[in-house]
Amino acid sequence: MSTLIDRPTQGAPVTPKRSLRSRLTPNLETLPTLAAVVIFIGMVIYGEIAYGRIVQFSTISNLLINNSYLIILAVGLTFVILTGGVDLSVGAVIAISSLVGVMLANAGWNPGVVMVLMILIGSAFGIASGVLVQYFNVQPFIATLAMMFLARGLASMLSTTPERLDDDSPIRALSTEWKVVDGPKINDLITTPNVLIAALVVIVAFFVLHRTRLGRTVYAIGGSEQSALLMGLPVVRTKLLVYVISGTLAGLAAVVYTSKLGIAQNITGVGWELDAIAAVIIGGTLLTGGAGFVLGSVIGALVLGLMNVLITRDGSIPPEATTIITGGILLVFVLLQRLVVSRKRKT
Amino acid sequence: MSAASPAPASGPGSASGPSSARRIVGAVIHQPYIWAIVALLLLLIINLVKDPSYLGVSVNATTGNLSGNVIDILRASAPIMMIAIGMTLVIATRGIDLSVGSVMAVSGAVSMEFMNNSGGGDAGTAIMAAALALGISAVLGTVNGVLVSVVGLQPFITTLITMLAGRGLAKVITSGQNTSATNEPFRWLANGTVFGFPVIFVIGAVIVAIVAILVRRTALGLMIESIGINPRAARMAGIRPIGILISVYIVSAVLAGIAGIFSTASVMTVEVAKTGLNAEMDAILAVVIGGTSLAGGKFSLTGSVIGALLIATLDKTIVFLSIPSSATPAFKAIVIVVICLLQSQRVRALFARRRSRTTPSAPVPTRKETVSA
Amino acid sequence: SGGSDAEGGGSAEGDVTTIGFVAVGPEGGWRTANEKNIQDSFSKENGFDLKYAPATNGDQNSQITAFTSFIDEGVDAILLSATEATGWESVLERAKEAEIPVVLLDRGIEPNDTELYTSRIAPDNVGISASAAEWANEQFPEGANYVVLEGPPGLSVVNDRNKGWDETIDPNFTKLESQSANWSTEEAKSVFETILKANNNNVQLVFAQNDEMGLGAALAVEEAGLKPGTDVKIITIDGTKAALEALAAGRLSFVAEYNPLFGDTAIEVVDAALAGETVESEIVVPSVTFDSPEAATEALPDRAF
Amino acid sequence: MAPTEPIVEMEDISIEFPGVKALQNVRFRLFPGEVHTLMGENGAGKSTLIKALTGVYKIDSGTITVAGGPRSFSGTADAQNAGISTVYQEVNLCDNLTVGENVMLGHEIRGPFGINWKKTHEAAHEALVSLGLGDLDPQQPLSSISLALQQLVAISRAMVTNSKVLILDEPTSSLDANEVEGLFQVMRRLRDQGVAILFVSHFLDQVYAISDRLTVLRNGEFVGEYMTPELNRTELISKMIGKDYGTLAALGSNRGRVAATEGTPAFYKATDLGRKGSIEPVDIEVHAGEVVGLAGLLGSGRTELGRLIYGADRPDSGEVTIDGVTSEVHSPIAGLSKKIAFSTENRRDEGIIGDLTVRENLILAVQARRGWARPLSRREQNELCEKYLLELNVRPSDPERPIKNLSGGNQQKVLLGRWLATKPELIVLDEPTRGIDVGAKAEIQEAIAALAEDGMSVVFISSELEEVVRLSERIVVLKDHRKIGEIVNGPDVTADTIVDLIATEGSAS
Ligand SMILES: Nc1ncnc2c1ncn2[C@@H]1O[C@H](COP(=O)(O)OP(=O)(O)OP(=O)(O)O)[C@@H](O)[C@H]1O
Ligand SMILES: Nc1ncnc2c1ncn2[C@@H]1O[C@H](COP(=O)(O)OP(=O)(O)OP(=O)(O)O)[C@@H](O)[C@H]1O
Ligand SMILES: [Mg+2]
Ligand SMILES: [Mg+2]
Repeated sequence: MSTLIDRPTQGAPVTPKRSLRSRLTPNLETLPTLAAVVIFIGMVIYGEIAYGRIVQFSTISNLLINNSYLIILAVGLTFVILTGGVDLSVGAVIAISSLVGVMLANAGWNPGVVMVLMILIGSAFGIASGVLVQYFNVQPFIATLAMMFLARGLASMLSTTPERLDDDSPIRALSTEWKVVDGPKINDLITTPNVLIAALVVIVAFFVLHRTRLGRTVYAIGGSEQSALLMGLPVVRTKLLVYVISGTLAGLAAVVYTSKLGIAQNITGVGWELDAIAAVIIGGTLLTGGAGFVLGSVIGALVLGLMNVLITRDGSIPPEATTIITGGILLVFVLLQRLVVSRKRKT
Repeated sequence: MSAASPAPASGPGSASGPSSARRIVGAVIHQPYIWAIVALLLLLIINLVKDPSYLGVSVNATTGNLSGNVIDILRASAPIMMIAIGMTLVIATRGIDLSVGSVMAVSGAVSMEFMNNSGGGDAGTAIMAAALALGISAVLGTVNGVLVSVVGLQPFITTLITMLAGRGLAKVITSGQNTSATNEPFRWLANGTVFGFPVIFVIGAVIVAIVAILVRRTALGLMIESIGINPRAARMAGIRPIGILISVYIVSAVLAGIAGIFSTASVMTVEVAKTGLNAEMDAILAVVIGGTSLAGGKFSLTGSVIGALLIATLDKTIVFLSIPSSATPAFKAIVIVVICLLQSQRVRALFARRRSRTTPSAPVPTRKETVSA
Repeated sequence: SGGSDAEGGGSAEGDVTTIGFVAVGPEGGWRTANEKNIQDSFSKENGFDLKYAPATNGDQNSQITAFTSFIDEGVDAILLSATEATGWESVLERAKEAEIPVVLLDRGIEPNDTELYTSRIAPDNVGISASAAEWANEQFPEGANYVVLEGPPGLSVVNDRNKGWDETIDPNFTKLESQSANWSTEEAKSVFETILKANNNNVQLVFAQNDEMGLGAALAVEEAGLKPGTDVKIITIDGTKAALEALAAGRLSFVAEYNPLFGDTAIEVVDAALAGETVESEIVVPSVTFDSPEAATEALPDRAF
Repeated sequence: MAPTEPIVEMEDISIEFPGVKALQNVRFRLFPGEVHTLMGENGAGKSTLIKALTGVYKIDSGTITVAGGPRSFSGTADAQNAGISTVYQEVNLCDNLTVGENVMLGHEIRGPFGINWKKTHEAAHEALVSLGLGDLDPQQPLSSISLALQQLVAISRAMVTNSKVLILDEPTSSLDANEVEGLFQVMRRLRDQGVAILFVSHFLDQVYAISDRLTVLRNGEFVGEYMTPELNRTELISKMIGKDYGTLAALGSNRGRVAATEGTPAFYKATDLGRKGSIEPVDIEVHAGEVVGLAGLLGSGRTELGRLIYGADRPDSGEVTIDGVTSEVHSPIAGLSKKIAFSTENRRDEGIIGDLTVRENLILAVQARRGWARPLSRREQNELCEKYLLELNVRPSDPERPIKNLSGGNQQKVLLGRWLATKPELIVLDEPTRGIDVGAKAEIQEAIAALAEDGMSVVFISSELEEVVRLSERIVVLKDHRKIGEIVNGPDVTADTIVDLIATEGSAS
C-alpha cells in the first residue's frame, strides 16, 4: 500500500563533510570557556601594564586565597546549572553552617566533628532543595529561594552578633599560610590548605562530570530531562544529587571561609549566590543547562576576583560605577556566548 | 478585595442568578491560589488572637482618614502588587524579571532628583516627575525586552545585568546620595486617601484592573500563554513573539516604576541602596504563591494579587507579633514551602486518593513535566 | 617577574604618598559625608594619591580583597573603615609584615589588638548612645515606653549603640520592642506604624540608631495622627542636615551627632606614622548633641553634611 | 515457533486519564523469539500500553507478569534492568551530546579511571554498524544529523544492552525503505536469538513483512490477538476501525484533473526562491485548486522549501507573486495575511501548544491574523470548534481538553483544523499523514482532495510516494536541496517514475 523512497544505495549520506563538522563543533562548544581564559589573560596583561604588580607571587597567591570559597561554590553551582536548575541558597547556607560550626567549636566540640557537621548542614539544605524540586515539582528557583530564606532566617535567629572562633581553634589551621617561594618582603608565593581543598574539589568535579555516568547523566538532563528519563537514566537520583553536591560544597565553602576569617555571622554571604552564578556563566556554562565546563567556572571566579583587584588598583572608580561595571562585563560575556551559539546553529 | 481582576475562566458577564455565587466559590476552590487564601486567613486569625481588635478600622480623629491594620496592609501591598502583576506577565512568557527592584530605585531616584532640583511643590511638578520616572523605567524595560527577544539572551541573566546596572544608575542619578524632596501632591499618592481609602491602594487596584482587562479581554493573554508554553509553535501560528516580549518587559518595568514611586512617595526620600532591595524576590514569591508556574504558560493575575496581599500581611504580622524582623525570611520560607507542597501533584494525588476511598475517582498518573529554570 | 621593592610604587615619584582607602561605600547620609571628607582631605594638593575602594553591598570579603590588593600593590598607608569588626587579624598581620601602617577609621576591630594597627580615629559609639540615653532619663524621670529601631542586626555599630543605650537607660523604662529597620526610612515607617498599632499608640519614646530611621518613625507618628515631639519623642544618631532640619521643625526631639569630619586628624596620623613617630592608638573624635530646635537652627547654616 | 511461556503477560490492564479511559481491561502477551505488532488507530492506546508496561504510567488495575513473576516497574530505568529496552514513539535523545554519547548513555564502558571514552566510542560504533550506520561518526553532535538518523540512533541504543524484550513504538515513521529494511534485518536477527520484540507501526506492508503475531486495540479496548498470516489486510483494517474497509477503497485520485489548470495564471508563483545553507533557488508555481506534491529523499529540502513559501524562514533570494501581486513573505504572520497556511511536520515542537485547550489551539492562527486587539468572541470560537472538530472527526471532540492529552493523530487533525479555519488559499502540508493510522490517513487525504476541489491550492509533502502520486497534479522533485525536475501527473506516472528521476539525476551529477 505504501512505497517509501529508496535511497540510492551508494549515495552515502555526506559523511565526510559531517566528520569535518564534528571535529569543529566541540571547539565551538568550548569557545565561550576559551574566551573567558583569553579575557582573563587580557585582564592580567592590562592590569600589569596599567597598574603594575599584578604578575607577582603575592597578588596571584592572594587571588587564589581570597577566592577559594567562590571557586568551591561555583563548582557546586556548575553541577546544578548543567542540569538546567539553579541554587540560590548557597550564600545563606554558608551563614548558617559557619554560625553553627563556630558556636559548636567554641562550646568545646571536637573540631573534626564540627567541620564534618558544617559540611553536612550544607548537604541537608541541598537534600531539602532536591526533594522539593524532584519529588514535589517545585521549580528550582523557588525551592532554593525558600532554602535561602530559611537558612538566612534561622541564622538570624541563632545569633545576630559575630561569633568568633577561638584563637587556638584547629579549624583556623586550614588557613595556615605556607610559603612555597619566599620572595622579597611580602612578595611570597603562598598557599593555604584552603586553596588546596578548592583545587581538589575542582579536580574531583572534573572527573565526576567527564568520567562517570553520574556526570554524563547531569549533561543529559540538561539536554532534555524528558529524554533522559525515557532513556532509562537515573534522573531522579541525579537531580537530587546535584542539589546535594551544591549544598555540600556550600558547607565546605563555609568551612573554608570560616577558617580564613575566624568568624561567623548571620549576614555572611549575602549575594554570593549571584557571584557564583555569574562565575559559572562567565566560564561558559549555559544557564539552560547541558553545556559547560567546571574549569570554565574556576576561570569565571578568577575573572570576578581579578576584576575586584583591578577596580581597587585603579582607586578612582566611583562606588556607583562598580555594579555597572560588573553588569557590563557579564553582558559582554553572555553576548559572546550568544554569538557562538548562533554561529553554531548556522553551520 | 480583588474584584478588579476577573477570574480567567469565568467572565463576570456570564455569571448570573443565585447559583452564580456558588459557582464562583466552586471555581475558586479549584484554583491553585486557594491555599494562599487559606494562609492569608490563618495569618489574620493569628493576629486576631493576639489582638481581638486587629481587623478594626476606625476613622482617625486628627487626620480624618480610615486607619487600622487592614488599611496598613493594603497600603503595604500596593507596591508588591504592582511588581507582581508585571512579573506574572513576564513569567508567563517563560521569562523572569530580576531587575524590578533596581527599576524601583531608578524611578524613585529620578522623581526625587527632579522634584528636588525643580523645587516646585505643585501637582504639575509631581506629574512631570512621575512621567519622567516612568519614561526611564520604560527605557530599562525596553533594554530587557530587546536583549531577551531580539538578541536572544536568557531572561535570568539579562535582568540580572539590568539589576546590577540599574542599581548603579540610581546611584549615579543622585550622585550616591539619599535624596529627599517636598511635594505635597506626590506625597499624597502614597499617604493620602480618597473616600477614606488609601490612594495608593486605589491606584494599585485600578492599574491591576486595567492590566487584567488588557490581557483578558483581548487576545494578549492567549498569545502570552502560547509564547510561554511553546515559543516556536506560537511563532509558526502567526504570533509575533518579539513585539509581545518587548511589551511585556516594558509593562513589567513601568509597573516597577510605579512601585518605585509608591515606595519613595511614602517617605519622600529615595534611599539608593535600599529602595526596592530584594523586591524582585517578593514579586516572584507572590506570583508563585498565586499559582503561576515559573515554567511559563498559564497565568493568574488574581493569584498574584492574592500572593502580594499574603506577603504584605506576613511582613506586617511578623512586626505585629514582635518577632525580630530579621527572622522574616524564615517565615516566608515556611509559607512558600507549604504552599508549593500543597500545590504539587504528589500531594494533591494523596488528597485525591484519600477522598477516593469514599467516592471512586481517578487516581492521578505520575506524569513528569519538563521543568526549566 | 614578581620581584619589586616597596618603594617602587607610590612614593617613587617623590612627594606623592599613595593611600589605600578600604571604605564602606554609599550607605546613608553620614557615610557619604564621612567618605567624601576623607577623599577631600587626602587630595592631590595635599600630596596624596588616595585610592578609594568601597565594599560591594557591605560585604566584608570584598573589603579583605581590597585590603590585600593594597598590600600587594605596596601603598604607603592604608585607611580602613571596616564593615565588620572581627576577622581582620590575618590581613592586618600581613600589612604589618609589609610595613604598611594601617589607620582604622570609624569602626574598630575585634579583638582590639593595638599591635596590629597604628591608630583608630572614631567617634565613640557607646558614649554617644549613652548620652542619648542620659537625655531620655532626664526627659522621663518616671520612665516611659520606648522602642528601639536598630540597623541590620549583627553589625558591630548596632551592637555598640545598643550597648551604650542599654547600660545607661534607667530601669524604670519599658522597652516595648527592638526591631530592625535596616537603616532605612521606608522600612522604619512601615515597621513603626505597625508597632504603634500593636501597642495602641502607647509609645512615648523612640531610639532610632540613625537619622534615616528616625525620620521614618516621625512620618509614621504623623500618619497615626499623633504629634512627634509631643506625643512621641524621637532620638536619632548621626546628625545629618536632614535630621537637624527635622529637629528644628520639632519633628525630632534629640539628635546626637556622630561626627564624620575627621579627615584632617587622619592626615596628621598618617603623616606621623610615615615619619616613624608613635601615634596614640585611640583617637576619639569629639561629637556634640542637639537637644532643642534652637540648637539645631543655630547649627544648621554651617552644617557640612 | 511460540514457546509455551510468554515473557511478558499483561492482564486486565486499565488506565484512566482525566476524562479518557485510555485502556480498559486490555490483555497482551509477548513470547520470546517473536515479533508482535500492536495495531490500532490513533489514540487506540498503543503507546499508553507500552508506557504502562515500562512503568512510565501507573496502571489503575490489572497485573503485569514478566518472566513468570508479577512485576511493576517504576520507570524506564527499572524496566531496563529487568531486560526490557524501549524506544518510545517520539525521538528521545539529548541533542547537546554526541551521537556516540547518546547511544551509550547509561552504558558507558568504565575502566580504572572512570569512563573509558575510547572503548565507549568503539562500542557505540558497533551498535551503529549493526543498524547500517557504520559511516556515522560517533563523535559528531546529535544535533547535526537529520531526524531520520536520530530515530535510528535511538534504536541503536537498544542494541547496546542484551535485552530479552525490545519495544519499538513507531520506529519507522520517518525512515526510508532502505533504512526500514536494515532495521528489519536486525529485528529478525534478534528474534532468532530469542528476543521478544514488540513493534508498533501504521504501515501495513511493514506489519505483514515483519510480524508473527498481532494484537489489535480499538478505543482503548482489546479486540483480539491473531497470528499475522491468518488475518488478511481487509479484516485487519476492519478490526482496527470497527467498520468496513469501503471508505478507504472508495478514495479516488486527482489524476484526472491535471489539464484544468494549464494556461491560467498561477495563484502562487516564486522565481529563484532560496535561502543560503538551506535550499538553492527554486522556481515553483501553484494554481488555484491544484495540488502540487514535493517529492524527494529524506533531507532533500522539502521542508525547507515549504517553510520558505510560508515565511517560517526568511528567504534571501527570489521574487514571489501571489494572485498576481508581488509580495514579500518573510515571517509566518506575513504568510498568514497573504492567506498561506503551513502545517508542520514537527508537531510536538512547532505545532501544538500543549497546555492550551483544543479550542485555543484551533483558533490560534485565526486570532493571530486578526491581531491581539480584536479577540474572537466566545461564540465565534465555539462555532469554529464545532465545525472543524466534527469535519475532521477529532476524538475526543471535547474542545476544552488540553491538546497534549490527545493522541498524536488527533493532535494532527486539530492542527489541520487550525489552518483550515484561517480559510487559506494556499496550504502547505508537510507530512500531514505521518504517524497516522489508516483510517485517519484516508480521512485526511479525502479532506485534501476536497479542499482542492473547492479551489484551494495545496503544496503537499510526504515521504510516501504513492500518496504523493495519488493526490498531486504536479510533482516537484527535490534532491540535495535543489529542484531537479517537475513531473506532470498522469496515468503512466507511478512512484517509480519519481524514484528513477532521482536516481538518474544522482548518477548524472
Ligand atoms: N498523558 C496523557 N494525559 C491524558 N490523556 C492521555 C495522555 N496520554 C495519552 N492520553 C490519551 O489516551 C489515549 C491513548 O493514547 P495513545 O498515545 O496511547 O494512543 P496511540 O495508540 O499510541 O496513538 P498514536 O498512533 O496516535 O500514537 C488517547 O485518547 C489520548 O488522548
Ligand atoms: N532541526 C534541525 N537541526 C539540524 N538540522 C536539520 C534540522 N532540520 C533539518 N535539518 C537538516 O536539513 C536538511 C534538510 O532537511 P529537511 O527537513 O528540509 O528535509 P526533508 O526533505 O523535508 O526531509 P524530511 O522527510 O525529513 O522532512 C537535512 O539534511 C537535515 O539534516
Ligand atoms: Mg502512539
Ligand atoms: Mg521534512
